[in-house]
Amino acid sequence: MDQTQAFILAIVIIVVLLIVFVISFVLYMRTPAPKGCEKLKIGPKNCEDCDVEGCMIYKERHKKEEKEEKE
Amino acid sequence: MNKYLKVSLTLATIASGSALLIGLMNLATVGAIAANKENKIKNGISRFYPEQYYYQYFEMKENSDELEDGKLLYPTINSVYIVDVPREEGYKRGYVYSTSAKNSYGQVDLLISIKEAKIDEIYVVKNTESYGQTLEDNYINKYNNGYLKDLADVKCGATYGAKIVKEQCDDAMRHYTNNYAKEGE
Amino acid sequence: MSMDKIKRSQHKESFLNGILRENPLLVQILGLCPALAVTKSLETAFGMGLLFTFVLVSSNVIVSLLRKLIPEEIRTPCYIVVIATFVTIVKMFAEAFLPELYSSLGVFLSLLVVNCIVLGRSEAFAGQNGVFDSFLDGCGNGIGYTWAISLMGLIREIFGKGTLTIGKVFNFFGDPLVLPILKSTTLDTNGDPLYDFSISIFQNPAGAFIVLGLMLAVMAAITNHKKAVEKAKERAAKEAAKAEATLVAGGAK
Amino acid sequence: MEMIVSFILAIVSYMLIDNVVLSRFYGICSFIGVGNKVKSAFSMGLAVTFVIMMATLVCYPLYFYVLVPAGIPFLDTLVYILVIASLVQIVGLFIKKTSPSLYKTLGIYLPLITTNCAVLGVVQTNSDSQLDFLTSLANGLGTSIGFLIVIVLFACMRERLNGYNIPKAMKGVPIALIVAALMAMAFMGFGGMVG
Repeated sequence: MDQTQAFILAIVIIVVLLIVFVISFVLYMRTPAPKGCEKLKIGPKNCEDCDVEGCMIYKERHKKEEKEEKE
Repeated sequence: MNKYLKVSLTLATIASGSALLIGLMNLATVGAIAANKENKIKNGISRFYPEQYYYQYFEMKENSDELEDGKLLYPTINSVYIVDVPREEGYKRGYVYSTSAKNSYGQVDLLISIKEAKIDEIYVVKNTESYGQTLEDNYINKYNNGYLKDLADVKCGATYGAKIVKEQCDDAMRHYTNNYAKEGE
Repeated sequence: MSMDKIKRSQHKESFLNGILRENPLLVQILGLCPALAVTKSLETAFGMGLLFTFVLVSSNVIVSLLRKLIPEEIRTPCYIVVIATFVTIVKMFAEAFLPELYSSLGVFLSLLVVNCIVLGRSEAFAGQNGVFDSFLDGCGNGIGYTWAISLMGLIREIFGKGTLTIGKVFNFFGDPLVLPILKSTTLDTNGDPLYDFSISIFQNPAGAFIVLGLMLAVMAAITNHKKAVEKAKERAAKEAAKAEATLVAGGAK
Repeated sequence: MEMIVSFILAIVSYMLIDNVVLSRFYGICSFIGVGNKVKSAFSMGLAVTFVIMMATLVCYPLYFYVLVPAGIPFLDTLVYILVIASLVQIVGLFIKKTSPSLYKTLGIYLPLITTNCAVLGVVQTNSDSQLDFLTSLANGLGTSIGFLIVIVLFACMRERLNGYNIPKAMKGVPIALIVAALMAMAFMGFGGMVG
């Protein structure tokens, strides 16, 4: 196959995949969660068992816990 | 509407920018990658024959003489390198086969050196068949170092990887006995 | 003048943070997969670190250049494309000019795309900060990660293989240099090395887990100790202040 | 017959001998991060299984019938990550719209899977070592079952670990890594089971 043709095909493939990804991403973000799971997000409540200290959620949780301890 | 136009323009710019970068990089490196592959085979041959020498080679798979009933006679052999090693009286010939074979786990590319009608040493050019170094450590290096008398060893010659190694060695040996064995005598 | 100083200190902080205080591997515990997989030898680990740093720095710079152009909603897709582009470029570069490194890294070079550090830095830092800061942040984090995995590679190679090989992956200077540390390179009459104290488990996957676990534990012990010292100091200062206050109160009486 | 045997052997080999987490080191982050709840570990494993199988099914034809004939196989990583990411979003969307109960168990893990190395790792090895379609499927299936097994076992072990008196510095990730090392040693015993 010709080089320019391959190049154009490469751009087309990337653009198509990117468009598919963006559309699905935006749709996923905009779709409301079904009933009963509105609060189902990654947050301190769901991550109680996790020990990865670099995680922002972990840090926040421990800050809160420390505050509570102080009080 | 204007907003969507802007978004799609940004996306198109990013996509074509990345395609452009990758394409340019490919143009810049494609020669070096091909040269690397050749170098690897050259290095392999100079491992077998450390002294400088003259060698010639021909591609196998393009050679139509090797067809039998529409099938390749030696399906795993890519090319043969005939090495002239300078000796005190005249030259001595060595034969190195570049082979590759595939099973359902991946591909193994080898350089097989035949000296005095015996497989002398095997050099792994590329191995995507087994994870890590298992094939080399457990099988090929053991043969190279003389721990295994025969490639058809019961203990470590029974894996799928070893099977395709053996297949390649068989092809090389067969080609050697059919074409070059008499020459050497 | 003072604005300038603040700016400079901010630059310094964004560079230094990644190296030690918020080291991506040892403190934030991110990017474990390559750290465990490519640290069989010092040189592969170091090479991985270099390529990683390049990807991180360039994706950080591009992301922070594009941060005002990209709408909030489609950030993640754009970041992924930018990162994947640089990973592909790095892959080609390594295949062409560092073939030994390329073959020993294998899939893990491609897996840089989903590396938590690269994505995380893009989202958390480069998406909100200026180009220069993002560049420094990328450098700092890259250097921090590189030294951490190089140290791991050093430990695993010395204990696991017994020898330290230099110049095999970066083979621009002729033959590699093999340093006998725990295993002699000279052979005795039987063909065995003169001395051999290497422990092969360090070359195995299990060894990788053990070494990383112990390194993290040491790091945690150091931070714990620092925290304890700081707390003790604080407490001492508080008590001193209290004592002073009572003294002053007593004096007033 | 031989094909079936080699398919099953390939699954066993990818599942136990070259286990994703313990000897190929994919997906360590979620392995360490998912913590000590067996139930959540199980749903994470299931979600990963599903996405790996989908990704294998989509990426295999894309590589061998589009990228290679067009002469642009070097675009593989970029294409794979886009495919995986959009797959995850589409699956998430589907689950969100149709099955609330499934969303309840899998929902929070789905976005995390995009950055799970196991998915990209499997797809990339398939094309790097030129596996055929059946073995690609076996690789996907074996890898994901191996991931499921290991992550559930690990969660059980960490659940037990909770009650013990561990040195303060070793708490959390370090002791988890040591446990993983012991597991890796145990899994080394499978080596050589399938040739």
